[in-house]
Amino acid sequence: MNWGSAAEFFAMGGYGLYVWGSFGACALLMILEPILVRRRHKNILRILRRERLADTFDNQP
Amino acid sequence: MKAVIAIIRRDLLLAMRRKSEVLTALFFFIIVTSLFPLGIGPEPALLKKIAPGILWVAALLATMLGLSRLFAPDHADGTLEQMALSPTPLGLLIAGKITAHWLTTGLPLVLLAPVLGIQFDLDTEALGILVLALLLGTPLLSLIGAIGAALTLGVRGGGVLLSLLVLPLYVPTLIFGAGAVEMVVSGLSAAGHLSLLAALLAVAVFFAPWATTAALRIALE
Amino acid sequence: MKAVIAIIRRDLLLAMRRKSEVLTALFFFIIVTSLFPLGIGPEPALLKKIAPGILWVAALLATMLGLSRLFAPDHADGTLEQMALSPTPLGLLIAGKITAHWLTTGLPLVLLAPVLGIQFDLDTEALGILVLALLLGTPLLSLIGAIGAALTLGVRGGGVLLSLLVLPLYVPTLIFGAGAVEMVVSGLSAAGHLSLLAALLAVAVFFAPWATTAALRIALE
Amino acid sequence: MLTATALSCVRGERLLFAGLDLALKPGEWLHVQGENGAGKTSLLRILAGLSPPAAGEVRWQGEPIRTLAEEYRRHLLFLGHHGAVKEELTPLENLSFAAELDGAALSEAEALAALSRFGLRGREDLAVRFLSAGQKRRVLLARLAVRKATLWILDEPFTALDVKAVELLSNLIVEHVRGGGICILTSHQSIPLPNGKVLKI
Amino acid sequence: MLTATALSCVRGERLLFAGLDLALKPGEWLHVQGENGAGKTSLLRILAGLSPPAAGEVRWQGEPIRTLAEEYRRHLLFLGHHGAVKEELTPLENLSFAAELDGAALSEAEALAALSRFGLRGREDLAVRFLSAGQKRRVLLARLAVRKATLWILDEPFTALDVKAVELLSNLIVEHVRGGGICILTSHQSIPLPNGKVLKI
Amino acid sequence: MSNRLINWFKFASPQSFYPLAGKMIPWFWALAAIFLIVGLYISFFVAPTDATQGEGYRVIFVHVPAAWMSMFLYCVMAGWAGIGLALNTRLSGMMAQAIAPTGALMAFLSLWTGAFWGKPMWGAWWVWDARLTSALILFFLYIGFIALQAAIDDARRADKAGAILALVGVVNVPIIYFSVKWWNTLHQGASVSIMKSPTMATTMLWGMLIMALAFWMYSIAVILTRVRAIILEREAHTEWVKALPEVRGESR
Ligand code: HEM
Ligand SMILES: Nc1ncnc2c1ncn2[C@@H]1O[C@H](COP(=O)(O)OP(=O)(O)OP(=O)(O)O)[C@@H](O)[C@H]1O
Ligand SMILES: Nc1ncnc2c1ncn2[C@@H]1O[C@H](COP(=O)(O)OP(=O)(O)OP(=O)(O)O)[C@@H](O)[C@H]1O
Ligand SMILES: [Mg+2]
Ligand SMILES: [Mg+2]
Repeated sequence: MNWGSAAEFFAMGGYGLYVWGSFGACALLMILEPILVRRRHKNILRILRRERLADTFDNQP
Repeated sequence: MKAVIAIIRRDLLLAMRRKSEVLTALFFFIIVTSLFPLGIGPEPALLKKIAPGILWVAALLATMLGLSRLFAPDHADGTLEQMALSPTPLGLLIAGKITAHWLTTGLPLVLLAPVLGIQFDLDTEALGILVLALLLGTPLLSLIGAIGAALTLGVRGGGVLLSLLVLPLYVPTLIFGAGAVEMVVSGLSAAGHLSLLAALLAVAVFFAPWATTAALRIALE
Repeated sequence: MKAVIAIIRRDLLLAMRRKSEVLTALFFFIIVTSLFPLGIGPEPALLKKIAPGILWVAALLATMLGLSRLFAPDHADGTLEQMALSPTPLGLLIAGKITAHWLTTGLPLVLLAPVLGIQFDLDTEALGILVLALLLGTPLLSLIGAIGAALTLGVRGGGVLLSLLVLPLYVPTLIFGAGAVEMVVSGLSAAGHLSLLAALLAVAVFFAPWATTAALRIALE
Repeated sequence: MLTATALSCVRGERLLFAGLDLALKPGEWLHVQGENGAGKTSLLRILAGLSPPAAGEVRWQGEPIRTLAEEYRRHLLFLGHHGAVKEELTPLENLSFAAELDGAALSEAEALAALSRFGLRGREDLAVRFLSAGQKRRVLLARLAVRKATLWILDEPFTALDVKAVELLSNLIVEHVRGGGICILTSHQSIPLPNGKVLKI
Repeated sequence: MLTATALSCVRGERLLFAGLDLALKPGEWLHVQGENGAGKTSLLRILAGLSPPAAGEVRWQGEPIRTLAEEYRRHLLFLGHHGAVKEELTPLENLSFAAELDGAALSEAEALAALSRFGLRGREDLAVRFLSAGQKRRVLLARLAVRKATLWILDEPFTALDVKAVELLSNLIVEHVRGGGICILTSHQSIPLPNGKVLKI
Repeated sequence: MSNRLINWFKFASPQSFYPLAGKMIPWFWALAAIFLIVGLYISFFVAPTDATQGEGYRVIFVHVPAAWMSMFLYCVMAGWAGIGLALNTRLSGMMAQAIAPTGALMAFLSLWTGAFWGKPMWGAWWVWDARLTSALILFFLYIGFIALQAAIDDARRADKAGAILALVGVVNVPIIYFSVKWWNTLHQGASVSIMKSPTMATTMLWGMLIMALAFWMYSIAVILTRVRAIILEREAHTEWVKALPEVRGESR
């Protein structure tokens, strides 16, 4: 265990900006990317469902 | 007025449709600035010294690259003809096109420049002036460039001829723009250079759309 | 073989017909190299130091500018279609076109470079190496560029996308080319750099026309 | 009322035509005929005010079109060999942009109706680049249907169109002329339209 | 002998045609008909080997054209919507370049004769850019006259041509077919040629 | 033999890969989470303070994995592209297209974290060092690939063009790397050398390796999710997609 207190942990021995800047960017982008990708998947599924619905209308006389 | 806004909207739409176009002007800017250290060598002190010049030359080349496509597609497919035949004065429509051009090429460069400045180790004040100078300078580049683009329209080998015409006209912008940043880097005031840039811009805003329109009418005849 | 020679002859003829095209690539080279002293300031020692880098970057940009017109006109007017349908293998015809491109853009640069080198106060030996390096490097630029030109053919915003694809691939050429001249300027031997350039060229001569042809076939589908 | 007096046109050192007179009243239409290279396109561009004649003058309602400028263009619709359609945009976008350029209001419903009238149903959202040669021309024709201009100048409007589209276009022109419009067109085919004037170059 | 079996063509997500069969013997010609956007151009490009079919195969003298490659192209002449004429070059230069690309020998006299046969007398040395729409197409037709190919694939060869040129071209095709050639063409106009096959898409 | 070949091709078809990928994704997420927790624990609580760099060195635990992944993913992408070009399988192009954005992201992260490390260590966000420069160029190559594919609408054409570019790039990456290295070392003595590699504490090494595994699992999970979306986009009009339970609305 390296840290005496939470404040010490966040200060990172004076390197807080750099360490958290790096980890923060990674965290941000690595959370954002899956969300965007998931959204893309949902989106195409929605379109496909809508098209299926439209097809059923077409087939009705 | 409605037609002018329509033109701007359409050009922005086209830029989005050809997604890559905006992005690649930007990346061209990035890549060209990165080429220089590769050609010149990695010495930080030397690089810092030539940074303003390199950034400005790169911004200038990036703006210039897209110029040949400012009117050419509209000319080739007859849209320009239709614009000349539109009840709205051609000059206004052209001003709209130039605005759209700046929004899609100049503005992104302004926003990106500080990041590249950091690669050359410029300090905060110099970065601020760099952005300010580009903010005044890039519209100037679009305005002057439009004249060149109109003059070389439909001319054989237009693309390259264009750069020949336009680059000399860009020289004052380059000198004042890069000069402003260099002043700050060497600890002097950049106010003089910046106000000269602003004055040039004011003149160009009135003069360039008119000259462009005249040149386009010739190309259409 | 006859068809290959015909292609080269025709491209040279076209270049002559659009007189301005060859000349303006040259002028672009001249103007870009002259812009730097304007952007950077007139200090002779500094300029001499960055001369090889600037000359090479300018040569590279000048070559690149014309690239988008390497296949695009032939594509637009259907000539490429006819070339693909010709009994001569497409790869050979493409090699012919690349040769013509080098003859009209690369070679003039090689011939002009010493004059510009003098402006930057390079000595005779350095000038000799500059010419030699360009002689090996510019065909490489044409070969690599052709791949990019083929890949972006008929693609939205092709011209600028092209530079994005091609410039990173130009890096080794730039480094070895500018490096060779810098070696001589600082009194060392340039042989290593030059032989690396030659090796790259040998690889590209075999590989690039093949990749270009494959890319063109895709564009035609 | 469009009149042209003593028009002549020179290209290179070649005199294409000289002393050409022309007068069209509302409700009339003119078929410009001539061999390939006779100068039909050149004449139409002069009439539209795109290139100046070597001699002579074009007048609209008695005024020279040079002085009328925008006023003349408000009444004019010109379709040349080139389509003025953007390959990257969809037919719908092309049409509404053309309308905005003309300063006309065009609702999406109207635009869609015009497109589907010209058989582009289902292609409204496909970039024009993917359309066939004839479909590209049809996008242009949809513009004819929505633009309210008095004077139509059409250079070979029938090229690349199939039989159905030719008929559609003919009807459109007949309607336009009946409603007091003027139409000038060129075509190498015979045109299935009643009582037009003919000009041979 | 050109045969195609079970060809199908997909563009975007649209099936243009499927299960299309085709057989043409020497001395036969085929008129491909269909509405705008039916897929005529797409079919012709498949037959020329420019784009691969989604399914099916094209054979020449019993061999698939994919494997024949250059051998097939030696017998083929394809004219598309785009002219493959260089606007900066003169008709004469265009013609002789096309011949060299085809690997054929063409003397200047022959080239001049072909050009003047198509009414380009006096325009041999004018850049194509200055020619009228129809004259540009005529340059292409001159190529037909000089190239000795067995299989002609022509996409709308009659566009922009005036009456005289249409007749000239028709004669050319008749001659070619009589001499044991094969010709496939599209056109929205009816073609004044005897006993051709018709394919409707 | 032939049986195995058929099996292989079966999974290479989007139709059978789609559900398979769907089943694998949760597992990779779980693995990524486990490695991440362990890795982060080691990086912040187990690994000791560095003698020369203080706490600043902890950037290494994200920097190095990101840098590795950026290079590794490029090779994988080129591999798929090459397979696609040679065998004309549909899935390969989709895989290459799915990998590119994640690869670009990793390249960007290696640049970003590198810069945030360089500032305290060298006093500059950026220096023109061989490794840095070639990382930058790698990022450009990714962007070029993505831009090219985005600019071509026809999916099959985009795949083939992208494949050629990726292959040309893969030939060039080593050339670029060595040229840049040469350029750099010839110009000046190594005034700044990141890779001087002080003998690393084994805990550091372990932390780095485990974080690298976490990045790896993350990449696989994201790429599989993306490839599923791409499969649906491209095969939207096939019968098997229309028959999928999630499309027919049964699974919700
Ligand atoms: C793909 C490219 C890269 C790879 C494979 C890579 C790999 C590594 C590795 C393995 C280390 C630890 C080695 C050691 O401690 O000596 C390291 C350290 C470092 N890297 Fe990178 N890196 C890459 C790109 C970058 C970039 C782009 C930057 C900066 C923008 C950067 C900045 C640093 C810094 C500042 C250190 C610590 C330097 C030191 O210990 O003195 N790296 N890198
Ligand atoms: N610079 C020039 N020198 C000589 N002749 C020229 C020049 N420029 C154009 N021409 C000629 O002028 C004519 C232009 O004709 P135009 O395009 O108006 O013909 P058109 O009647 O529309 O023909 P088409 O039916 O083929 O469309 C052509 O005969 C062309 O050869
Ligand atoms: N990406 C795409 N998505 C949907 N449809 C497409 C796509 N690309 C092309 N098409 C359609 O494919 C068809 C192409 O037709 P083609 O050019 O072969 O027609 P054609 O018979 O030659 O028509 P014309 O008589 O007008 O020349 C058009 O209907 C076009 O709308
Ligand atoms: Mg005409
Ligand atoms: Mg067609």
